[in-house]
Amino acid sequence: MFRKILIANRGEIALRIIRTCKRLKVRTVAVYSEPDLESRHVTGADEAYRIGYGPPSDSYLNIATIVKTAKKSSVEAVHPGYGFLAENADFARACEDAGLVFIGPSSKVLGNAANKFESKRFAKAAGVPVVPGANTEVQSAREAEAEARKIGFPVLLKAAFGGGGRGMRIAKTVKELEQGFETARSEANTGFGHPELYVEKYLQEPRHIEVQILAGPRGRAVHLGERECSLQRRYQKILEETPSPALDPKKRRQLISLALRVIKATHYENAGTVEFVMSKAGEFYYLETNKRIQVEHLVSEMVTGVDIVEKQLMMASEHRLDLSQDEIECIGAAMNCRINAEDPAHGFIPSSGRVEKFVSPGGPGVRVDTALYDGALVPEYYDSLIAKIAVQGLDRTEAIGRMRVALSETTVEGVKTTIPVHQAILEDRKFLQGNYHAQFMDKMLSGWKPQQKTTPEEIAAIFLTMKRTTDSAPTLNAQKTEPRSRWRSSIEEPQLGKQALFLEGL
Amino acid sequence: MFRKILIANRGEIALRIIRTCKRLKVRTVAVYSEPDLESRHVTGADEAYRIGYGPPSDSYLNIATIVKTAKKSSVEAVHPGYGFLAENADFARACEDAGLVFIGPSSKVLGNAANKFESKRFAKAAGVPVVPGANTEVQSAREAEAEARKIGFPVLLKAAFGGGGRGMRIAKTVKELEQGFETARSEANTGFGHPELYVEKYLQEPRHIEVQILAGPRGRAVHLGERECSLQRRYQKILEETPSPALDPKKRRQLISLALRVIKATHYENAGTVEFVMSKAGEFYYLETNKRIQVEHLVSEMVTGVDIVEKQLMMASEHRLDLSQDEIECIGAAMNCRINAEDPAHGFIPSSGRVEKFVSPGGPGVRVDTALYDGALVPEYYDSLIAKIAVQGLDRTEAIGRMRVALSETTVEGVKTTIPVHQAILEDRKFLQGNYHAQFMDKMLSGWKPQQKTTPEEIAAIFLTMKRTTDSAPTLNAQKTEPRSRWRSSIEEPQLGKQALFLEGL
Amino acid sequence: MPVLIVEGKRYRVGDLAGEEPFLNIPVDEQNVGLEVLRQSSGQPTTVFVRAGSRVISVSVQRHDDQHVYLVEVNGKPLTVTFDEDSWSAGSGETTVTDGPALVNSPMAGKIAAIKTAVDLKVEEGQSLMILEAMKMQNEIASTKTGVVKELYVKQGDLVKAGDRLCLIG
Amino acid sequence: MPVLIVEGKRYRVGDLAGEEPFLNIPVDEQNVGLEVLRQSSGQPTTVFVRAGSRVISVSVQRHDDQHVYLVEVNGKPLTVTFDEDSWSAGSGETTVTDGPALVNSPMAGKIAAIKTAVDLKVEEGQSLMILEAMKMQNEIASTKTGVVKELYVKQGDLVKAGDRLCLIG
Repeated sequence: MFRKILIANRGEIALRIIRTCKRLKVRTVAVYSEPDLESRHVTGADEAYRIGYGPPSDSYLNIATIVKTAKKSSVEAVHPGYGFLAENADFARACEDAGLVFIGPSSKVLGNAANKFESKRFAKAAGVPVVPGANTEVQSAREAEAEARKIGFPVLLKAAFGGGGRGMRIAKTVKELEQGFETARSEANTGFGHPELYVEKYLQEPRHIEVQILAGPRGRAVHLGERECSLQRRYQKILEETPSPALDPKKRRQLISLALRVIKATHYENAGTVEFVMSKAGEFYYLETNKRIQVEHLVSEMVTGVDIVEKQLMMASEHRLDLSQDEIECIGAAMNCRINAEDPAHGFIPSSGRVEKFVSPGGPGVRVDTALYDGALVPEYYDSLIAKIAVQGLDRTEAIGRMRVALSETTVEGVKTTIPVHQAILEDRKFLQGNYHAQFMDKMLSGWKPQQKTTPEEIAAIFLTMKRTTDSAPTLNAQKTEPRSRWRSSIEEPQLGKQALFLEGL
Repeated sequence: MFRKILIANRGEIALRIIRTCKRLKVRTVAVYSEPDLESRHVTGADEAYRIGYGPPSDSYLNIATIVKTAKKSSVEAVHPGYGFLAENADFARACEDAGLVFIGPSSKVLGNAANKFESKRFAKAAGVPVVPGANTEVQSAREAEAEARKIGFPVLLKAAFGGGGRGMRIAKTVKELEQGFETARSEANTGFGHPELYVEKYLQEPRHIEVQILAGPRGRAVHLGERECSLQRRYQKILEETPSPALDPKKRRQLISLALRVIKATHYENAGTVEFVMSKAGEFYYLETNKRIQVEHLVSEMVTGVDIVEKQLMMASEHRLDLSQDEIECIGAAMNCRINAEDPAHGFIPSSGRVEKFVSPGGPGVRVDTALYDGALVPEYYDSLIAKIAVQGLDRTEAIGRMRVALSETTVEGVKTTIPVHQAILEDRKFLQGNYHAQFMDKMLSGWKPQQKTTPEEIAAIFLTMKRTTDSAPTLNAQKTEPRSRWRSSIEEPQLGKQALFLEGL
Repeated sequence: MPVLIVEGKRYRVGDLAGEEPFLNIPVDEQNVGLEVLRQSSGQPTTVFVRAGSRVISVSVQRHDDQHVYLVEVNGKPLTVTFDEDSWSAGSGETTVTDGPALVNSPMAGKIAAIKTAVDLKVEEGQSLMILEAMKMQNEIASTKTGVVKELYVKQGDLVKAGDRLCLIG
Repeated sequence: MPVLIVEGKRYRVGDLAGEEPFLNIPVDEQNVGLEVLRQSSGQPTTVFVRAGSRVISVSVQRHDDQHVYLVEVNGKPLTVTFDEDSWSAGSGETTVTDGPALVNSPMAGKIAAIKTAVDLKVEEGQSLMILEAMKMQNEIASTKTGVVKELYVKQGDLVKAGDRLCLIG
C-alpha cells in the first residue's frame, strides 16, 4: 500500500478519500484554492497546500501546479476524486511522466474514453448494443440532418467530449435540429474545449442504469451490482438507488454481463462504472464508461460492504484485485440523495455562502458524506453538491422510510438546499412504485414549488418569540453575558427531600 | 402495527425508538422531566408531556404519572427503553391493568427475572450451567461464609435484585467477606429496595458474552449472534463488539444453543439478551437474562440488518415474529463505543452541563445514536451515557480502523467525555489481538491519564490567536456586528480575467 | 393588523392576550393558545412553549435588516419578515415599482451571454442574460416591461451577488 | 516568560517576532515559524495559519474568568489558561494553601454518605463523603491534612456544582 498520496480534489470527496486513507494509515496531502482554505479537507489531511485562486482553471484544474505540489510533498500517488481532472488523460499522463501513480485507469485508457466514438466502437465490436446513430461526428447541420433522417426523429445532439447535459439539444424536427446545431457546438467548445457533436436516437422515457465495476489487471473484473440513476434534473442525477426497481433477476444478469464485456473489450483497469440506458421495451444500450469513483458510489458500498476507495488504492499500488465475485453479496436496498446548495423555490438558483449550521442525521442504516460544518463556506466556483445522505434497509420500503426520517433530521442553515425536492420525490406515488424514468423529474418539477408547512401554533410561537426578542433589546449589560452560560440557572430546580436517585442500572 | 405509543424514557434511546416509529408511521408520545424539556426526544415526538422534576423517582420512575399520561394521550402501548422501568414488573403490570400493551415481556416473566435465584433455577433445570453458589439467598455473614467455604474463595457478594456493580463486593478471605457483608446489604437496600444478597464464585479474568434473542410466542425464537461485552469499568460496559474474538464456530454454536435453551425454559417473549460469563477454561455460565432492548443493540443491528425496535413493536402488537433464523446472516464485524459524560482525567467524575457543540462523525460504516445537539443539556440526574458511536466493517480490523477515524471526527464541547479512553483501548496491543477479559479495563485504567497531544506548532498558533483576541477586545461597535456575517468579505477575491469555469461534469 | 411572512407565505397575527404563562394569539381566523414553558436569556432568544399536545421550541435572531428575522422552529431554519403596519392580500413577492428598475445579480458567477442591448425594448420576464454559477446556466429575467437603459456587464465578466447588471427604464 | 496551560500541561511561550504574515514564536526550547493565512472578524476570533506542511485553524473565545480561554484547534476543544507573569515548574494542578481549605462540590448530585464529622482529624486525600451523581458514587477527598471545622451538608442533601461541602482547618 502507498505510504502517502495527494488528493487532487476538494470538499466531500476529498474528505471521503481521507477517511479511508486514515484507516489504512496512508498519509494524505490536500490541495486547496484560496476560498477553500477553511474546508474540512484542508485541516483533515496530514498536509495541505494552496494551489491558486477560486476559479477551477487556476486551482483544481491546474495540472502543472498540482503535479509540482505532488512532487514537492514526496507522495507516491495522486487520487483525482470525481470531476475536475478525474478523467483527464493529460493529467494522468503528467502524473505518469512525473513518476507518480495516477489512481485510476492509465492515460492511454482515458485518452480513448474521452472520445465517445471510440469507446462506443469498442463496445459495438464486443457485441454490446449502443444507441442508434452514435458513432460518427457530424460537421454541419446538414450532416446532422442526414444522420437524423437515417435513424429517425426525435434525435439528440450531443458533445463528443462532453457530459452533464452541456452542448446537448433535443430535436424533434429538422427545424429544431438546424436551430440547435450552432448553439450546441459553441456550448461544447466553451464547456469542453472541443466543438465536436454527434447525433443519437432520442429515447422516450428511458431508464438510466449503471454497473459498478472493479477491474484488476489481465481482465480480472468483479461487479458490485447496478445503480438506478434515472432521477435526473437537466441531465444531473439527484437520487440514486440499488437495486434498480426496473430489473428482474434475468435482466440484471444480462445488464451485468454486458457491462463486464465492455470492461474487457476496453482493457479497463481500476474502479469504473459502465452506463446504460434501458428503453421502454427493456433493451439495453451502452452509453459510456465513467472512469472514476462516482458521486453515488455510497449505495454500492452499503449493499456490498466493499470500500471502493480502498480497492482503488489497492489496485493502483499493488496491481492486483484482492476480491473475487463469490465474496461479494448485495444485501438489501440502498439509496443516495444528493443535497445541492440550490434554491428549489426559485428555479434551482445556486445558493453559495456560509453554512451557519449543519446538523447531521443519525440512527440505523444512515450514512452521511459531507465536508459541511457550522460556519463552512460554500464557494460559488464549484459544483453545488454539498452533502450526500445515503441509507440502507433490508428492502426498498425500509430504505425509503429511513431516508424520510434522515432528511427530516437534517438541517442546513445559511444556504438553500434541494432537501425539499427529495422529500417530494419520497412521497411521489410513481416513485414509490419504482415506476420512473430519465424524463420523470423534469415533468414532476415543472410548476412544482416547495411547500413550507407551518402550523398556526408555530406561527403563534414564532410571533411570541419575535416579540420577546424585540422587547429584550440587547443592552450593553446583556451583551456582556458569557454566551456559553446564557442558559445557566434558567432551569427550575426543585428542592425535594430525600430521593431514591439513579435506579436505572443499564 | 400500533397507531400510537408512549415512550417511557429519555435521551438517545427515546430518540432511537422515535426513529423507527416515524419510519413505520407509528405516532409517538414523549414524556419528560423538567430539566429534559429541551431534549431532542421532546420536540422529536408527535406529542410530549411533562411528568415531574429532575429526580427519576419523581419522573421516569413515576409509574402512576406515566400510566396516567399514556391513558390520557390514548396510546395503545408503552415502550420502556432500557433502564428506569424497563424491567420493572410493577410497571408492566400497571400497563397491563390499564389496558396498555407493555412492549417487552409480560409482568409475570419480569417478576421472575428480577429475582436472580429463580431465573438461575430455571436455567439450571434446563441443563444450562450457572456460576457455582448462585442459587440461594444468604441472610447473614455467617451464612455467606458457609456458602463461600463450600464453593471456595474468592467469592462475590451480589444483590439479588441489583445490577451495575451496586451492592457487589469481592471477598478473597473470610475477613473481607465479614467486612463487606453489611455495606453490600445496605447498598442493595438503598439502590434496589431489596437487601437480599447471594454468594457466587468469583471467576478470574472471565469474558462477558451475551446473545441477542428475538422470541415470539410458543417458544419460537431466533438469535442475532453474540456480543462480547468484557470491556467494563467498575461493572459498567464501555465498548461492545460482535463477533466475540474469543469464540470459534464450535464455541459460538454452543453458546447460542445454551441461550436459546434459557429462553425456552423461561417462556420468554419479545427481545431479550441472555448473558453468560466464559471462564478462562472456556466454560460458559449463565448469568441473567436482560429483558429489554440493550444499550449495545446497535452492533447486532449492524451485522444482521434487523431493526430490533421494529421487531419489538411487531411482536408486541401482533403476537408473532415475522423472521426465521435462515433469513438472518451476521456479516462482518461491528463495534459500539459508549460515550459517557465523565472526565477520565479526574477519576471519571460525572460531567453534566451544556454541550455547547456536538459534531457527529460520518463516512462509510459509521452509525451515531445520540440526542446531543449544539446547546443540549446533560442533566446530573441520569446516566452519563450521551452518545453511542458504532461502526461496521467486513472484518474486525476494518471495524477498528473505522472506529478510530470516527472518534477522531467526533467533537463534544462543554462536557468532558470518555472518548480518550476509547482511543486508548483502540491502540492497546492486547485489545487489538482480541485478548481481553472483564477485569482488563480496571487494570488498563489504573494509573492511566488521557494524554493531550499538542504540538509546538499548535501551541504557537493558540498563543497567536489568544493575542489577537485580547488585542481586538470587543467594543460596543464590534459587538453589533451581525454574527452570521462575520466572515463576509474576509476572503481574498481575485479579479482574474476570463476563466473557463465549471468544467467538472460529475 | 401585523403580518408575518414565513418563507413567502403571509399570516395575519393579532395582539398577545392572556396572563403569563398562558397566552392567546390570533393567527388568521384562528385563536391559538400557548403556554410558555421556558425562555433563555441572551441572544438568540429561545422560547419553549406548549401548544396543545406538542412542545415547540423557537429561536429568533434579528437580521441586519430590521424587518427580517432568522428563526428556528424545532431546530429547522425559517426566514421570517415582520410587517407591523401594512396588510395586503398580495402573494408575498416584492412588488414592482413604477420607476426605472435596477436588475442585480442574485448570485456570484460569470456572465455567459448577454441577450439584449442598450435601447432595446424588453418584456417583463424576458431573459436579459445568462449567469453561469456552480456548473449551471441561470437566466436573468427582466423585472418589468420597458427599455434597457444601461448595461453594466459584458460577456465573460465575473460578478458577485448584488452586483448591478442592468437598468430597465 | 508567559506560560500557557493547555489541558493541564504547561508550555512556555515567548514574544511574537517577525513581520506579517510571517511570525516566529518560541515554544519551550523550540522556535516555531507560522504564516498567518486568514483571520475572521468578530467573536470568537478564528485564525488560519500555516505551520510547515500543515494548515491549523484556531478559534479562541474568552471565558468569564479572565485567564481562561476556550480554544478550538482544528475544531477540537481545549481549555487553555494564560499565566502572563509567573512561571513555576509545578504540575499545573492548583496549589494547596496553608490556611483553612473550603471543600466545594465538584458536581451536582446527592450526598450519599458522610465519612467524617466536625472536630475529627483528616489526612490529605482521605475520603470525606460520597457524592452520588449520574448513577456513580464519587469520593470527595480532603485537599489537606487538618481538622474538620464545619460540615455544610448532611446525608441525603442535593447539592449543585460549587456548593460548599465542608471546611478543613
